[in-house]
Amino acid sequence: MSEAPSVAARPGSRNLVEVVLRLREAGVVVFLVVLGLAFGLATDRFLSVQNLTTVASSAAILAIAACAQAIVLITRNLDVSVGSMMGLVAYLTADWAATHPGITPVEVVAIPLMIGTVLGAINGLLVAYGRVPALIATLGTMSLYRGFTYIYAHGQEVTSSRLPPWMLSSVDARIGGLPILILVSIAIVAVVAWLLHAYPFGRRLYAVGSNGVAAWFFGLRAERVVFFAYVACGFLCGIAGLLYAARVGTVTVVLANGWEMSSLASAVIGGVSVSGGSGTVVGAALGAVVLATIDNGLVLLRVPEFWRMFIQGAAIVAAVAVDALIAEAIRRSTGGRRR
Amino acid sequence: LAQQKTSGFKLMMTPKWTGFPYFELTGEGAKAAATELGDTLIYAGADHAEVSLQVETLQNFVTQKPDGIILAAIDGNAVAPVLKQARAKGIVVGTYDADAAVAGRDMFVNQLSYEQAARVMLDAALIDAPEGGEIAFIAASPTSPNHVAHMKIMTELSKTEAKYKVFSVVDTQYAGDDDAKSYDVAVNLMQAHPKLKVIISSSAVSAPAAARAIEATGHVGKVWATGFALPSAIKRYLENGSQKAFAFWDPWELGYVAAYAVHQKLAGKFDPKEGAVLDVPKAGKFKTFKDAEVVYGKPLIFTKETVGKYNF
Amino acid sequence: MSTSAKRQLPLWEMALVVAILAAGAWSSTLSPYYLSVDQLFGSTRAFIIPGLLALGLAVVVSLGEIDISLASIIAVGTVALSKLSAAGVPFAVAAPIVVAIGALCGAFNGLLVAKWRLPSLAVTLGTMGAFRGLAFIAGSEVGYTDFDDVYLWLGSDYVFGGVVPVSLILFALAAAGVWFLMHRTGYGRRCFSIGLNPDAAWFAGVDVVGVKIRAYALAGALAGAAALVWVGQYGSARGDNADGSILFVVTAVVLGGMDINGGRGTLSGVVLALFLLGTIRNGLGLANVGGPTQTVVLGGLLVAGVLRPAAAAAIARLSRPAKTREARAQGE
Amino acid sequence: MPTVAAEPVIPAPILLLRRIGKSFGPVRALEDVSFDVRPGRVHGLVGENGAGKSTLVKIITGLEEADEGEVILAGRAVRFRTPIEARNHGIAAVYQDPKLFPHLSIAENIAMGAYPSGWFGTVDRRAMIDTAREHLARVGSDLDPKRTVAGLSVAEHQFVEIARALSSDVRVLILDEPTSALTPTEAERLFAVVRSLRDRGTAIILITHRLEEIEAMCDDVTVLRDRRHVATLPRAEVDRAKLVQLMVGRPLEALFARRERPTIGEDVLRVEHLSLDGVFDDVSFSVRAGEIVGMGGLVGAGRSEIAQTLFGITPPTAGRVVLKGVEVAPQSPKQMLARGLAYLPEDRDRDGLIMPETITHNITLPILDSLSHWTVVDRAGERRLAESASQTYRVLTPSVETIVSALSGGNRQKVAFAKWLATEPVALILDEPTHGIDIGSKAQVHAMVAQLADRGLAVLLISSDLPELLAMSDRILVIAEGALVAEFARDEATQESVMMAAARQRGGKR
Ligand SMILES: Nc1ncnc2c1ncn2[C@@H]1O[C@H](COP(=O)(O)OP(=O)(O)OP(=O)(O)O)[C@@H](O)[C@H]1O
Ligand SMILES: Nc1ncnc2c1ncn2[C@@H]1O[C@H](COP(=O)(O)OP(=O)(O)OP(=O)(O)O)[C@@H](O)[C@H]1O
Ligand SMILES: [Mg+2]
Ligand SMILES: [Mg+2]
Repeated sequence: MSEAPSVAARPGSRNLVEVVLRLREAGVVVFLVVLGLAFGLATDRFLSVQNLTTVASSAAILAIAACAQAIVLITRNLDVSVGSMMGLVAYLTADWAATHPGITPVEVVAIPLMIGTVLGAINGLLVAYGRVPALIATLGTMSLYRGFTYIYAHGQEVTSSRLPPWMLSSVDARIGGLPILILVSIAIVAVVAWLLHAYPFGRRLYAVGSNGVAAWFFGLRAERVVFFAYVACGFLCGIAGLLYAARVGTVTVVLANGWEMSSLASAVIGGVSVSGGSGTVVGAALGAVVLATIDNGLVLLRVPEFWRMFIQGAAIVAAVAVDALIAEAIRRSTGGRRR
Repeated sequence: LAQQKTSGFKLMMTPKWTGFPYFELTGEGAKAAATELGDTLIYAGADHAEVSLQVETLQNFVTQKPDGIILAAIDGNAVAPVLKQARAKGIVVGTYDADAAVAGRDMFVNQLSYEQAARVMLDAALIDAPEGGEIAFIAASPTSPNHVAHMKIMTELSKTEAKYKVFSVVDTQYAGDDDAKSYDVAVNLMQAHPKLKVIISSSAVSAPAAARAIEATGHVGKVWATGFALPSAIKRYLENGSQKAFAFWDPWELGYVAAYAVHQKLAGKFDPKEGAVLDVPKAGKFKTFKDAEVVYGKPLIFTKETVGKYNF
Repeated sequence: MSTSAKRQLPLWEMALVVAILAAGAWSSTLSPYYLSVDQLFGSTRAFIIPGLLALGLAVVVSLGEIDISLASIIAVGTVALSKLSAAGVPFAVAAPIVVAIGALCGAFNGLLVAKWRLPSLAVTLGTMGAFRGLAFIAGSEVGYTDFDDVYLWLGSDYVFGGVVPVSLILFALAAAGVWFLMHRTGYGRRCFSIGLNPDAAWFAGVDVVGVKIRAYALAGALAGAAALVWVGQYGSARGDNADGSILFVVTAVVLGGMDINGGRGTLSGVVLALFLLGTIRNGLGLANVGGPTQTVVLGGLLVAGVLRPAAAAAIARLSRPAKTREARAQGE
Repeated sequence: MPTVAAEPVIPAPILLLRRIGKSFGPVRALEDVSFDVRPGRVHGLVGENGAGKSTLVKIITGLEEADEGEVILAGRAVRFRTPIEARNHGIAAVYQDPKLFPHLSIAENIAMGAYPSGWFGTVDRRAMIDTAREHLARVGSDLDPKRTVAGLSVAEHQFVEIARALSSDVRVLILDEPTSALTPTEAERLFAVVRSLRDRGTAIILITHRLEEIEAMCDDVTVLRDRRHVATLPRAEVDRAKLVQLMVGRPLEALFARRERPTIGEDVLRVEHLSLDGVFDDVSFSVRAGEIVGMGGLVGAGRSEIAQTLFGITPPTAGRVVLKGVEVAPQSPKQMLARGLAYLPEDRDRDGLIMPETITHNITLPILDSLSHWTVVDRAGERRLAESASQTYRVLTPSVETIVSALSGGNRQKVAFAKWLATEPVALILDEPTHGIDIGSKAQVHAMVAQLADRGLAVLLISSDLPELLAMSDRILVIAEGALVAEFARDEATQESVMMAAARQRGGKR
């Protein structure tokens, strides 16, 4: 019989939590603006329309991969096979396109989406139904998918001259001065954000990641939700792999190597919690923009390569720490106990 | 002395990493040489360029007691101990593409001397931009010795040699033999240096990516990419006119010569001392320099007219 | 789970032993060179560096945490050693300093994870980049190779008639030490109890934060020791040392039967798994099987290794229909 | 055995439970339970802790599968796979501990699983928020549905849960101890809602430990004891005494034999002006050697928090603690254990034991250092200690190498006792030591506690079980709203006086 007064005795805490939760993406934007201003002051080349377009193009594909990663993270899981899925999808698609000269744009889009979905479903089966811890399952498929790419490729790469010319020129196109790649990426992130925000499926992702036991009490099928999160992740990796292939032109077996880490880093910087239930794909995409901005700014400032690695690592740790502060605020306001 | 064997040697070859077309071509060239000479050649390696894996591969080679080992070293110093062990067992060690510490090998078949490489890349750059201007480099990493040497010599030449004085070096970036990274670095370079004329890369991954970046960002005609690249990878850009010239050598023949050299040494027909000449009937005669460095030295420049002749 | 949970592990270790013997037998048919004493001992050198990391990671995993920054700590260690070597510091002084630097890096991870309660995967993802960045910043661009012979002894010499690598002895000592720590001392018991239930462990007077920080520091120290071996084996110190070897390490730990959620597993399992992976890779290597195939085999083993408990649980579910759904929901 | 009082006027049952049985591994949770629930009536369900009430709720709503028996809804046997399915059939439940999604808004929590759909299958947010507001209003809450759940108080959590249960066309509403976290005013508000639902023909199952709520609300009462169905009677046919008799199986007096007058020594544990901001305030008391001091109060009064602060789980914000004359600032359990204080946590399975570990390892975890020579744990000695301890405390087990989770609740509690006593404490805090354990074990625990006190231990006994508190304690402290509100000597204390003090509200109401 004491809750009401005892809560009243700690005013403000709930407001803080809400404000912080709501402003998480805004916080990333503020960070981005500060970063941009800093680079802008340091070098006048940074704040030109052209350079900002460059940054956005560099971030575009990573933003999609980060979006894929975020969907899985929201359910309190993880996918480290993102890079390998992109690589396999890109290689198989490019190889198909190179060996079937009459290929139509519809096929070029449909094939990677199908392959990506299948790869994601394999991950989903292992994690959701096989109950294999996400890190381990996807570490395994990371090598399986990459290894398969190597074996399939037989030491070959698909060069730009073997790809249908329209495949490359279509990603170079601009609409209203903006590269189509940026527009596509914004569209995809927006659609996924909207799906997660507005559709029951999206809300279930958050529910399962927010409180697995409650999900059970609410009668949600956590397995199914997690499975589809991985399928969605694979699907988006299909898109990202295709765009990557078209952007770089030459498709090698190592394509998107290491992107599991960049996508994870983007999501974490963008406020997606690795403990599930919070963060948005928009945040993850903004995280990708932060990484691209750091890359671009440091090149413009001629900062040695190695500092980039260090700064990015430090940015991740800082982002996680901010997240923990928020979680701590939630814990305090809900009266949850500490260890 | 026992009677010298002249054929039927067992050769083992490992590239920096397998699965990359350039190295696969060198492997095929070496296999062709071995077949012609009545030797056997095994080509194997890890799927990414990690020195501990390369050492493991070499260790496994040594265990199999081949007559000769051919390799492209990832980290010349790191492989030296196992190579020394191999030589101590009488195995002839030849490096190609990227050298190991001198004590670890019997010879190094160098595709181009560092200076040759620097010159041919600058020559290609001159085809792109005869009027000269700002140039920037993309290298794999600050730890790859040949790239670092190329850049140093090119910078040197642009200051000292009249022909190249039209160029001024403005930047160096690293892209770790990664195509997306190279692409982004190229784009960032064009942003950082508005008057940039040529992007030169001695990485066969970065040069095509830079060409693609120029094409995709609408810098065609303003900025040129050049450096080392497989003709198949840059054919498109030469043919559609967005680029004018790239350089390379024939990786197949390089592998062929490397295997040939090791065979000849095993057969007692070639001693890689300074001044010695390696005679490879199908490829030519190659001179040996200090530290048993056999220079293959046949640079190629690809242009719109010539690129069609090459099938690698 | 019931009472049989304990008895499952030795069974797994037996299975690993059988698998090692099978892989060995298979390897000896692949290559006539396999079964020689030199070869067998020599080939272990390839697993000593990942092996040292695996020992440390196993301790961290027993707590239900993870550390993917260990390979980067090697780079920090090798670069630090190169600085010390350049400064003419004797190896006997330099070696403990490098191990201490590794421990410090690990303790930093531990502090973030235990004291600040940050998720260990995200934290070590960050420090993985940051440590390697530091190694690059501190080391010169081209790396350092002018090590004195004394510096190389640990990683390159052999003893007992030039057959047994010194580093193998170091690994054996480290493995025995960590095994002893985890399975015979109170510290190890506390680690496992934290992995099973950190709350209950804390209520029982376990200093959870301290135990975790020490575990991370130990893993870091072992990575520092691995850096010493690295320099000895490869004579080269660069910022990119040991880049990308963490997958192999995680695989060994999980295949060895350590539960990635903490609280279960044995160090002997981890060592056996190292031997198994080593034997398979050695055999494949001697048969000159390509790298990609090896990668696929490694990935397949990893998935198989973790599907093992899932499969066991599935079998148990079939044979025992009564189940608690809530318990499963909580296990998520 | 299942007797339904046949009165001609009452409506036909809507929900029938027939011979329900359920086991959790070795634990038998329910056996042969049958009764009927009728529309327009409130059906009370009572029984001691662990009698299986919550399990029954879970079975009805499809969270757990029954091993035996069937659930019949409106004449058809049903077996729901998920609570969503149950809700679609008109059965909604408020579970014992509120479980919500902290990151989501109140409206989403209320709508989860049954979103109002708008365009193209999207969630119609406006409708969702309006519905949520409506339902909240029905339970008398004016919470903003757009707020996130993280940050709500326990009571607010509870109201969201109830609003959620109302959000479907309920034919059967199950409330599992809905008032345990509410103030009397809030509880009254809730009951008003329940009455109006009843009057509209909803069948309601109300689980509660508060017998006055049974008297005030219920039309029928079902009693469970030892996992079995004992009786189902119309409210008119039972009074408190009978209810207790049915629940416990024997008269109250027979259950708790009072302890002989003990010999009491010096102060061992002295607490002065202890406070934890926002939880409890200025608490002072002392416990002497050989004394059992009871601590009573309503659930959520702050007793566990006080105990845990003493034990170093949450360091206090003010005040001091003196143990055996030495002042200590509690910082961690490790430190307090070293000073001779032990705490038996109320949530035994989560905090008190490491369930997947063996009995031996559980018992020796706090004392590993003293069992070690040169850091090496003496495993033979450890086993000997565990064996003798499990004999002393009469743990029923095949061996000390048995995993704790395989034991029954009472035996687990005995292992927990053994573990804390192995640390040889001078003062012992017991937090609900008999919660959820069966009668037999309960008596053993009581005997054990008395014995320990007789040996000179200072014991602080926190219990919500009034008869137990009265029987065991030499002195009783009462906590309400985080403050020490009363102290009774052994002979002054009666159920009524303690209850009165415990129910005191700030501002003096009730
Ligand atoms: N998931 C589970 N696994 C094992 N045993 C369980 C589980 N859930 C409940 N039990 C056991 O089943 C029995 C009945 O528990 P239940 O929660 O239904 O009791 P209850 O009557 O609701 O008690 P309370 O009044 O304390 O809420 C107890 O002995 C409990 O320990
Ligand atoms: N799960 C919880 N979430 C939020 N607040 C809680 C929770 N549990 C307890 N509290 C708060 O902590 C305070 C003290 O609770 P505590 O559990 O110590 O009470 P108690 O008297 O021991 O009751 P119980 O008999 O339930 O153990 C209360 O004000 C309550 O609101
Ligand atoms: Mg209950
Ligand atoms: Mg309590």
